[in-house]
Amino acid sequence: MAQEHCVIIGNGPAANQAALTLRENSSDTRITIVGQEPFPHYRPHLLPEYIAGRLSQDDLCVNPPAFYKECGIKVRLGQRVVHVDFNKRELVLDHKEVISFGGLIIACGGKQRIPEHLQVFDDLMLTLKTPADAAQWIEQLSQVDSVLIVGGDLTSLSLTKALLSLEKRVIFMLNEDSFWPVPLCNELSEKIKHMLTERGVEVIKAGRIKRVTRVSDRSLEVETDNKTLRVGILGAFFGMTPNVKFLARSGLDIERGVLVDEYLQTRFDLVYAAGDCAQVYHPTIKDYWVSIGYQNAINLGKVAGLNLLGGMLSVDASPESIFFIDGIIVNTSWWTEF
Amino acid sequence: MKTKGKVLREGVHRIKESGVFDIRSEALPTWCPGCGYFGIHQGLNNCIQKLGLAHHKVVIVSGIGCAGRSLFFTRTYGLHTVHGRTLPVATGVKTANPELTVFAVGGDGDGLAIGGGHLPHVARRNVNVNYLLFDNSIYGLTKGQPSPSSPVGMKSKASPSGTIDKPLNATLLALTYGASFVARLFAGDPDSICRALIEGVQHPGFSIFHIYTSCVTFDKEFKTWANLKKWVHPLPQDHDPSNLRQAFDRVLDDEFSVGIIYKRTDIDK
Amino acid sequence: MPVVDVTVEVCGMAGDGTIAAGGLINEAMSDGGFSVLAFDSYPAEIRGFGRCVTRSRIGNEEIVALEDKTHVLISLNDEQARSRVPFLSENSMIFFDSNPAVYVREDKSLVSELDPEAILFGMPFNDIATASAGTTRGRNLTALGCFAAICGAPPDLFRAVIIRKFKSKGEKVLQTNLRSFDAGFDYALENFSNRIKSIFLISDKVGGPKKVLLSGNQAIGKAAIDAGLKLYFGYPITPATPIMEYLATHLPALGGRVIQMEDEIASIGAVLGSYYAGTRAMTATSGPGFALMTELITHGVMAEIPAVIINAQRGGPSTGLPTKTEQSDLHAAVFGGPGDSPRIVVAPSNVAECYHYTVKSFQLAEKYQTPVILLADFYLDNRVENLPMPEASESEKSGSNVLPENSLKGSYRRYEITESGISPRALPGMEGFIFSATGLEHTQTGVPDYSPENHMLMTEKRHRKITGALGDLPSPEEFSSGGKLDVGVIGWGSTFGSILEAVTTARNRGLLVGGLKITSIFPFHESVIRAFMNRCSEILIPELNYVGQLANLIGYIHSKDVVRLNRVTGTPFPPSAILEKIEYLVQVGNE
Amino acid sequence: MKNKDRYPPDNSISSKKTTNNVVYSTDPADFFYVGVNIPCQNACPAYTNVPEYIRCLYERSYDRSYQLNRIVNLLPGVLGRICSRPCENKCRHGEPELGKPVGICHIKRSAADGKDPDQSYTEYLFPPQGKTVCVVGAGPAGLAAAHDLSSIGFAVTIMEALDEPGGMLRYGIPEFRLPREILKSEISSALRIGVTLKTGIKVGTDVSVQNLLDDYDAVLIATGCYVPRPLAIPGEDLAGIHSGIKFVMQVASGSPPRLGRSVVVIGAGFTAFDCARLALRLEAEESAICIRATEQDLRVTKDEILEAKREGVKVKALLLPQRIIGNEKVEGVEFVRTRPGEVLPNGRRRVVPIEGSEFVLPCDSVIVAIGQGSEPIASPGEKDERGVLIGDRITYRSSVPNLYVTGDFMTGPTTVIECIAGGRRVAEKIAEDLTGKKFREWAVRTEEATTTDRERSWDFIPRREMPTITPIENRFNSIETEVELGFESEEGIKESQRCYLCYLHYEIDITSCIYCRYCIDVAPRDCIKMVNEVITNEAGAITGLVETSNWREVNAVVIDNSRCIRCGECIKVCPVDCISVSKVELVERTLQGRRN
Repeated sequence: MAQEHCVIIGNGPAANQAALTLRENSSDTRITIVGQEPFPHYRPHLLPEYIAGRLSQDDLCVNPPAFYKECGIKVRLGQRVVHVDFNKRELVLDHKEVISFGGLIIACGGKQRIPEHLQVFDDLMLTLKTPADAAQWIEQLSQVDSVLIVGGDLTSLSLTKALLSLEKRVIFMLNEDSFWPVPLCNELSEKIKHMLTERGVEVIKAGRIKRVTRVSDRSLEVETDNKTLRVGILGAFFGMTPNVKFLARSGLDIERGVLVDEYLQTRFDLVYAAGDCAQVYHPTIKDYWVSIGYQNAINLGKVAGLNLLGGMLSVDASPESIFFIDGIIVNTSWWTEF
Repeated sequence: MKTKGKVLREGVHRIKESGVFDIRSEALPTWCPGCGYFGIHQGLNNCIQKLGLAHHKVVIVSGIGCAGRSLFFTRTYGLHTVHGRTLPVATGVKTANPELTVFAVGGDGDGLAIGGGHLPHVARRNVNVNYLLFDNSIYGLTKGQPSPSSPVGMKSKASPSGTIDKPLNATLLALTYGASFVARLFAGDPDSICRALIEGVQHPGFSIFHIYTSCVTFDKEFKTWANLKKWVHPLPQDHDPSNLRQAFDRVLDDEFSVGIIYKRTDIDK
Repeated sequence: MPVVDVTVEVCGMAGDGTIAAGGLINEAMSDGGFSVLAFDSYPAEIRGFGRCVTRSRIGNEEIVALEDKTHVLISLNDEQARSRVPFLSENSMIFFDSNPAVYVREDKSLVSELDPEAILFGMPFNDIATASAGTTRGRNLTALGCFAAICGAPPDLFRAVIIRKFKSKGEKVLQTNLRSFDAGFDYALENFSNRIKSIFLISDKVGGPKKVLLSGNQAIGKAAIDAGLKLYFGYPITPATPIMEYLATHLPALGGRVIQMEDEIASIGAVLGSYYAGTRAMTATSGPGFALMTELITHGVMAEIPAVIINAQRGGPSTGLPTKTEQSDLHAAVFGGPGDSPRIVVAPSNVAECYHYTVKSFQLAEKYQTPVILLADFYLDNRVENLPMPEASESEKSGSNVLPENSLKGSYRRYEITESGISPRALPGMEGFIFSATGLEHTQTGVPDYSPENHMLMTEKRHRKITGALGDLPSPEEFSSGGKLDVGVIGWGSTFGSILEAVTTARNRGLLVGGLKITSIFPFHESVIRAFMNRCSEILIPELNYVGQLANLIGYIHSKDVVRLNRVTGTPFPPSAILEKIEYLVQVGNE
Repeated sequence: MKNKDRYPPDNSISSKKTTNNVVYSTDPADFFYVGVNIPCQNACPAYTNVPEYIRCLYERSYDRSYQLNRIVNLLPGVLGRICSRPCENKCRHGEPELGKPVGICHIKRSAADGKDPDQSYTEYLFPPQGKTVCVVGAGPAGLAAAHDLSSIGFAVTIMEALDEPGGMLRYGIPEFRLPREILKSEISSALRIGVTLKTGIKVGTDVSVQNLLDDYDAVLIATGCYVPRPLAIPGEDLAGIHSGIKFVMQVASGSPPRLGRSVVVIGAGFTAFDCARLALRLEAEESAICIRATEQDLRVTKDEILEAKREGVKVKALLLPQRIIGNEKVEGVEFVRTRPGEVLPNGRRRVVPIEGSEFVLPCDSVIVAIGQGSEPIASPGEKDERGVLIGDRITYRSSVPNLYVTGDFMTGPTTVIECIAGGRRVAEKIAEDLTGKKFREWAVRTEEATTTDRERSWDFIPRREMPTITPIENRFNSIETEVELGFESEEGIKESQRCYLCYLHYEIDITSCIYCRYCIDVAPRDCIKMVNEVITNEAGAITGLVETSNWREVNAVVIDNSRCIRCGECIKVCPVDCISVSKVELVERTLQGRRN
């Protein structure tokens, strides 16, 4: 049944796929995408290339602006949803605008995770998810020549390659037990350590960071329990966590992400979640699954779109091999809490 | 608790049942929030409602200026004429159909400046028109120039070093022109305006209501609400409205006594 | 230096401080060396109702007209600003209050109207202003602070203007405004640092003399003072009141006086009385006031007494649209009043011309002993341009009364019929020249005489006198490549700015088009106009009135019907509408 | 007694009439009003007069602020540290577009920290009633009951089983959250008005309830809940499994058990979080709290969760323990994943286990802190299925005359503030039953007031954060070091400035209003409305305003006090001064023993 107004929160791959699916299957529904970042839908995994200067900001864009006008999809950028009221079926934006919706797809994706004990230093760290982050990297890289990467996840690997191409000194504090999104077995961690050192990256043993202080606008001092380092930039790469804090008051079931059944439906009817922010129970791994990766986001977006229009598709639970970086195959599509 | 829920609800319910506001327009008045004209508007509306005048038998003739806008906010017949010609036009309407209750509404600019020449003649003819002169001593609609009732020394963009002309006193002029019913009122007290208007409407001849009010946007020194509330006081108990000579003395001595100043009772028209 | 040509718009509800904010931008940018053309439109209501919009076009090069498109919109009231969205250009920048007092539904929200390319800058103006200055009164300056930070305009420019404007209002008001502005500036720098767009880097003080920001009204006021005006008699009426207010501030120091009369009839009466006694006097009004003055103006014609009347036209008829622009008083100015009453009517087309033709009006009035009517309009009076401070040369300022020779003492005839029609005029106080001016038809000595011959004689004299003024009146000015033209666009008043913009654009596109500016509306230079018309296959006359009043006046000169383009929208003539008509006419002409 | 801080002049105890026409009312409409309009006080089980004590702190009269708390909450210093802060969830300053709630609890602690240490308080002491009462249990409920009964004039004796008073406060809460000396000084101030305390006497074994009933005119059982609720799953008897309350008591008495490297804590309350944080202070390196539902459903404060995580505690959600694995010592816990069900009326979340999702989480020891039950005491009177004496929730009476129950013993584990409130209410009921006289009642006190010196810019002061020991490692140096360091005095003042003072009531007199809408024009939010009708409930309290923008239907301009942030802008501009301010507080009045 066509909804009079379907709203999609988020502007990532899942959100865009869901919008297209809705449009393909229902020509008269009013569709609105509400994206938090002021940038059109971009490819996050190309950001390191943008930092390395091999790509321009426009190359990151997936669809030209006219595309959305043709499909009759209204896109609202740089506007954050701050609350959703499910009995009134209204959502509130951060500039106090109230939008009523018939159907809703929550596809707001994830945000960079910073462990609690480091949160107090988060203004001294750089992460990488949005073009705005990338612009900050570019600006600071122009003044510094050394970068310390803490934690370690797939983005940090591709960023390290970009930093090396900019002749920056990279120190990598590798977590022994985990390399997001998978727990590390020795063999995989050796392979990563080898790959890094082979490229000239100084890999050091991970300690608990006790304090980070800014010494000058070009250098930071990082104090761990066994050493003190002076670096230009401190990059925090502890993987992603669903960006669903704004739904805390809405009565929606949230654990890490938005808890949905296998049809990606939440507790409220005509309200679905898709992409990195959805958390669905995964019978084979017998645990809750928060999908990551571009392809999964596309699939979940499609499923959510079809189901919102009355379909009953269940999520394809077989994890695909999604990551293949420099001979390291990471065959997973889920991540653990560590 | 001073107003329990019940007390407030009954108060609102009484107002709703009384239909006292049926006479208002649908749209909100466009006066600046805080303007004294709301009080006068309230007084006029309550008077029409209390007298039970049929709305289609009431005509409000108004001139140009903020005061002139009041007819758009009252559901009666209205004639928004050109600047200063309120009284002649009102004379035309009343003479044409004496059945109608005619209110003439205008500001101190409309009534004492450009329209100043007409007041003596309407008074002299004793046309049964009820003339409300909103006196806030400023031109509001043109953003703050001094008016004929502005005090000497009033500073404004049009009089940077202060006005030099002596102000006109509308009440005194009305008495001098022989108006047969003269009242001076204060916008902050809608009930007394309503009572005076009722007497005025029932008065067979011309009645003028010189109403002190405040322009919250452009007059920050002279007729502010604070000052008016300090200066305005009711006429003394022993005031006899039928005694013209006493009315003159009272008006000459004290500019801010409010109430029915003078009312001639020996006319039959 | 990158070419800067940006239109900034502030939109709010009456009472939000929209006009003040627009004025601040104009002065700051003018101090910054940019050329500015700005125009505000606001409702008749004072507070809480109706939409206020200030549009300022800012650029390095000279600016002749306002553009349709808006590049930066500063919304002080979203519900009002919604109506401005259709005028937004591609990736325009929008500043709005991100924490308004009440929640807004989607159909009433500004942001929901915008397309994705719009660059949003939502900042909590109310909160910033209250947190920094304890009140929301300075929120319009907070919005300016945000705008200045994002657009890279140096804050000191704005702070200097704020100090200049609010110093007189007391330290407390000044501090509230300064603090509100700074808080907005800092907030924007802190929260939007990654999206700073430096459009307005200080232009390297585009050469030439220091520019000053003048509105039409101010130019008229200054012109009157420079022309040695001694007495101004006026009555408040939108949009002419600012002229009285300007003179009230500056005239007393020069020994002059501004007297607010009880109405417009009193005002023109006093002006005629003053000029009869030989002292320069002036009054300014708008349509309804001008109508009241008509009888005394024809009295000036009959009694041959000079007078200078500024008619700041506004939407008519009657009370009409007090705060909207229109050119619908031409008929009234040229033909208003009983009898054949020729007078001089001049129409400036921009602020500089407002100055020069006001000065000239005094000379024309004195020399030709006639009321001179200067036809401005709301768009001209209220628009602000920055231009080198206009000055008047000694000759422009000199008195041009034609006084009688001493030889005529004892046998002086006030209304002496002369070859030019100008009779030397004695001033009360001059011994031996006693005469009485009268509105009755009169003989050459001024004695009432209603004989047929005398009336014919004197009427012919009065008309000959005025026609003779053509020599001193500015002749129509042509803007074209000369030679044959497909379309000739004739216009007057403020609309000519838009005509010029449209004609220039058309010529850049290779069209054979030219523009003719008519400044002297009456008497008009028929021969010059006919010459221009004969070179054009089509004549187009765009005017802001419904019937085409200039077309009625001079249309007969053209060999065939002129094409009239009429609008009564209360807003300035958009250049695009004229351009469209030109292209249509050229295309039709080719077929 | 410094007269500047005389015992609050209009406080409940001294019922002297004061000037500027104070009116007391017990009309249900007024109770409904203060319930809606002073949300913090309404959310507090003890009905602490929050705005007044914050205002006193702002005026730097710490003593008066402390005493205002003490009227309804005997242990302000204690509660300023460990209260579950139901008030802050309801604080108006915490509404979505208004920012973060006021730090009400931190301000309470600032009052306690800032007050004159040797300040002596004078409760209003009634003449002796000539009756004796025995209170069993010196926990928060027992202490509060004993103190109030004693002040009403009863001779009170407390029988405490353990060797020090305080109950859960002394034994159930670790020192890093509640230092001992604060507890000691506040308990002594409670008992100083003539309460005799006998420790080390276990009622039911050392002395029987029946004896007490014979010796005393009334007996109150307030022994709280110490019987840990078992998980009731296989393997629960293995070594290395501790109950939460016992673990904390062992640590409190200085002999903590061996925990090994990794600890799993099962439970969702403050005790569970205390155990997990204590484990990291002992020798454990990994400490995880496993909860059945989600983190959103936890009832502990947000600060508690953040501090625990910062110290390294992991919170694992949607896990239901099935079995505990190990031969004689625990080696792991088998959990099953759950799916969240609906939220039950009591606020708890129902969960549905997912079949086939079992997995084992290895660990060295398990702490079970899923709440406690009350310990059955041999006593006459009707008992529930677990043998625990049943008490009536309103009258607190058991089926035996003169035998009363209160606190966690009656209700099962709740919060400290609920226990103190329970203790005060039962004291009232006992006094009324024994003497037939009413000594206290709640009333709504209205007093004409003026707008305060609060400035509008204070509403934008960001919430002050409680300074804590950093870097985190220093917290583990010794087990007693208190983590929260308390506000500097200036910070406390700054935080107190944020309070809107919601006990101020703004009201438009519709008989003199001229509908000029100036107040609406200057209002910072939609708090003043053009109203067609006012809806009240049967008690006569306003429950709704029917708004209209049609000028003909605007019958009144009304201030919606539930939206009003008490900024006072409307009063500044009202042309006809028809807006009045009054202070409308919920206070407790003493009644000089009026016959009811």
